[in-house]
Amino acid sequence: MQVDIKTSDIRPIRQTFSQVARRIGGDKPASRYQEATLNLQAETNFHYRPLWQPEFELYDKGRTAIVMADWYAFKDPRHYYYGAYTTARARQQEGADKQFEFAEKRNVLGSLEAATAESLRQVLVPLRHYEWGANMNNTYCAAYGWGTALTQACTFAAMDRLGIAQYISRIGLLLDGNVGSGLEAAKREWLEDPAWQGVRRVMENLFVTKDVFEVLLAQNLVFDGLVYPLVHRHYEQSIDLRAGQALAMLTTFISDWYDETSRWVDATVKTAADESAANKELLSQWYGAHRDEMVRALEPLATLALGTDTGASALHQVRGELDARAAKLGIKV
Amino acid sequence: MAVIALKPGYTATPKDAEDKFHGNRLLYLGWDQHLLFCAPFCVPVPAAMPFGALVKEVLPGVFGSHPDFAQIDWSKVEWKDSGKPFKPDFDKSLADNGLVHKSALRFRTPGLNGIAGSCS
Amino acid sequence: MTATTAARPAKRLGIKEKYALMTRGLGWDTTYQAMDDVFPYDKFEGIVIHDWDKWEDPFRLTMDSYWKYQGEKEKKLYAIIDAFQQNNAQFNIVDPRYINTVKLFLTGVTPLEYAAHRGFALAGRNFRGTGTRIACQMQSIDELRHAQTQFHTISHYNKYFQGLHDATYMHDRVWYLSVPKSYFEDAMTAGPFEFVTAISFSFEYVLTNLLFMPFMSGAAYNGDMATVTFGFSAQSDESRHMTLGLEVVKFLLEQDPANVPIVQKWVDKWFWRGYRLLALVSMMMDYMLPKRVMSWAEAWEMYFEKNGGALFEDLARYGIRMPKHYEVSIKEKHRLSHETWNVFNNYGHAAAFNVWMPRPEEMDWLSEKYPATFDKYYRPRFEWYAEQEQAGKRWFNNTLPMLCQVCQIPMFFTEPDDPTQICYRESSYHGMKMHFCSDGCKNVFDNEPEKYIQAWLPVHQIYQGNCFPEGTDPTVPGFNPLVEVLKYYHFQLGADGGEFNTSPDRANWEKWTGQDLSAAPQAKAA
Amino acid sequence: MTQPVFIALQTTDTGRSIVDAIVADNPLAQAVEYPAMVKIDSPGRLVVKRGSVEERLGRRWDVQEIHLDLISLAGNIDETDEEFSLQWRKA
Repeated sequence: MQVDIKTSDIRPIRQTFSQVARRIGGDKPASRYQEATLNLQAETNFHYRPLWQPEFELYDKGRTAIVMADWYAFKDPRHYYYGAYTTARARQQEGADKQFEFAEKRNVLGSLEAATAESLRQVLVPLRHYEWGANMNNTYCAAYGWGTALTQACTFAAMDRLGIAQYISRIGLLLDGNVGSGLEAAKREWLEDPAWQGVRRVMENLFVTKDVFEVLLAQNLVFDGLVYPLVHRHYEQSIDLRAGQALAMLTTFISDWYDETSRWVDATVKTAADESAANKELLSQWYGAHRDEMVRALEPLATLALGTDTGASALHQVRGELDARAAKLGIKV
Repeated sequence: MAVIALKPGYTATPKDAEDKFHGNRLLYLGWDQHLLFCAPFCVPVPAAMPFGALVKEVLPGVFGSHPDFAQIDWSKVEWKDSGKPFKPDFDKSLADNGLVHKSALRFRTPGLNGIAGSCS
Repeated sequence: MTATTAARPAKRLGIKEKYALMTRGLGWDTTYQAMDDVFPYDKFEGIVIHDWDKWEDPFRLTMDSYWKYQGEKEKKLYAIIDAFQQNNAQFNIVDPRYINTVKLFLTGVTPLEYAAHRGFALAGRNFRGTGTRIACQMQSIDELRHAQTQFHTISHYNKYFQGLHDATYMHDRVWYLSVPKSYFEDAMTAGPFEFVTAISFSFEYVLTNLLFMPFMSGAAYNGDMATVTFGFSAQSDESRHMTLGLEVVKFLLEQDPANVPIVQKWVDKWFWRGYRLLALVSMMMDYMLPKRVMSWAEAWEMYFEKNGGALFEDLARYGIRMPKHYEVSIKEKHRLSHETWNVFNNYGHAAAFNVWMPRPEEMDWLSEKYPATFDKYYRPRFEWYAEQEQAGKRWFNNTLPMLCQVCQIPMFFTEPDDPTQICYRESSYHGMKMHFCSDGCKNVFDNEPEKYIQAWLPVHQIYQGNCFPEGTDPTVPGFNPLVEVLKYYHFQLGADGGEFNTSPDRANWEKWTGQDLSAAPQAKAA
Repeated sequence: MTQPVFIALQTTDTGRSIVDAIVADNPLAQAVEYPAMVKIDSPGRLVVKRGSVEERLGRRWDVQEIHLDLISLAGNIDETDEEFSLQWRKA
């Protein structure tokens, strides 16, 4: 049937969902980020204890020692829900795809000097495993965390890390002409080369760390906060100019991603720290312990990437910058 | 069979133990072939309630809106407890009639076949 | 290792090869921590995996392709949602009763999409195979998409109709929503292999067509372009998920013969759990869609008996048979929707959507689609309701129903061979009686009683006093338990549920559109 | 008896071209239209060929683009650069 309406008579009976209205101070128009996020996760009346963890409910705030009065106090400064996230990444991947196509056509990395190419294989390509580890840690937080505001951002981070692992893999393939031998060599290095063992050990330790927020902090603030500037800034700027330009083209996605995601990481840690002195204390303890261990683990990698002296000073600088960043978030460094 | 869990000893206390119902126990009540009432009912009742009081005071509030209800001849009603034929003593309590927490009590009313004979 | 650079032109990679290179090698066997500590949950169920690399990824999406295609889908979808809102396209639906299917969907299904998002995040962390983990992670983020796009689409309806305003809150509390909630929590609290068998295979592959195809086609047929759009957009992801389900099961069956009986047990359990859940869909198809696409019985024949039959014939070579009690579903297909609609017409005053009696021509459609059952068993019942309503005594049932301990649905199902007799089944656990609607549900309980004794059964919880707003004193004079329970549910009394004909939704519709719905023929009294 | 596989596609512009290509390439396929979608059953096997779709679309079409129009399917999937196929293994 055809319906004629008198639009002037039509007023909405409410502006948004009640579960949203309760959190934004009443019934008023809400953003898509808010409607996609607030109170999405189940909160009560759970039926069965998990067969794999009967000491907890299916969703349980006790999976971290961080205490929040309201887990929806976390806000993603990017306002990412699935749609906003995906369309942003689709745009970025379009750019990245063009760069890779260009690099493939011109065989940009295939014609590098042997020593440079070899260095990239040893320092950059094994990072695909680091990224995959970061994927696992963020998936852990997405799975076991409380509240959509926090966990959806972890999901996005996890998928980003898979994507970055695959971009690094593509760089590896560009280096070896798509045969995959460079990826295999990089995996051997990740598994056996002394330069990588500290990083891998720390990563594997995070795989068995149970506290959700500790994993989030250790991976996304501390580990990334050291690895990204060390490799993607200091190392990539240190290699020869021509290769450096080619590489910068292929790692634009990665460096843009890091800058963008750091905003979320910082906001998240700051919100937890601002909540209470106890949280601040706990975050500071975790921060200090992980930072010290990770810096130690990265020393041989810094040497491999930049040589003994430059490596040490780069790592020292990176550590100092991270401390300054953490201090701004309320962490005692 | 028992559940297969990560660690041995996965267990739980039943959520519906009798002591959680404030002195009552649950009784399920179903009127066979009267499917206007979509399902049997669940009511909390004291164990000491006489069976006769259940029939006189509880059942009318539960089933009374059905057009057949007023015509029930209670002396001809056929009862079942957990599917087994059951002869209640109207003077005795529910407990003394053998009805326990979560007993399923059903009754048939021969000759009354629901709305327009459709078992509704 | 060679130190010369590859100066020759790169060889071209096919999708299979490219995917394998970019995905497979990412994971590694940990040595600083034991693999069993890194992946503590993927062994206890008894499933034996010899070689995780035998896992076949049927859709080989790398993240860049994922972002590309999903980004395109999202752009299209949100363009339509924007247009829908700007044009007040909610008035394009053919009949305001239709909106009640959307209410049932948002409160009953959307929270499951979210639960699936989290469930696949668990699986996406807990399997030790890299390819399997990636497949689960992609499904996890897809399911988040579905939950969010559904809220965004239905957001506009929420501004003009009742019953949609507090979906996730209601899902945690309302009596009939404990059916989908407990179903999904059952799967999530199981081990990772059971979870994927339950959700990816038994639900997505075997049953989801019954939910989405009729729902989305129904939306199209009833003028709801917004729902069609999110539905079909989600379905394109769903095809990937269904495929994951089939691949998981084939992988398990091929890895070790010891897996076969375990998988069969899960297939039996989860077919039955899922089928019971679909009772809600049956009533939606036959009663709640004002313009009907096909009957529940026809849909069951097409998607389960025919397409499902083909699937199980294919799996027979592994030693997998049709799920236990499937024959009951075939016996029930001519009653299911009618019995379910009766439940909601008993308790419509305690539901977050409106109910009504079919109009005369709708009754005739039901007679035609269900010649063996409708006129004999259900028409007289529904005409009695109509008579009461026309006499100004709309009938509702004021006593709480007995629930099945497993599926949590009121015990309305009739004996497989006797549509006039409620089906009662019983077990005893440490001396306590446990009741079930069917052999299927009893079977599920008897296999894992420690789990199902924990069920948060809404009726029992109400009687325990756990379902009143905080601070309620049930001893004060005039205490009305039903009203307090509905407040606990966050229902707006007199608005969110009850008879459609006296609902604010109907009144608003008439006011906004100028239509006189009483001109439409009403249900005929006996 | 050979059991049917099926694929259901949205009735979009691209979707229609895919349906046409399927019907042309799979002589036993039967297409049935429903509101906003087409369901195609085919005994045993069904194939979507890149070339056939491109011919009808008049542009490049990547097999993975099928995701944009796909609604549902049944059968074991195989996906290559050239085609997308569904089949039940012969008993």
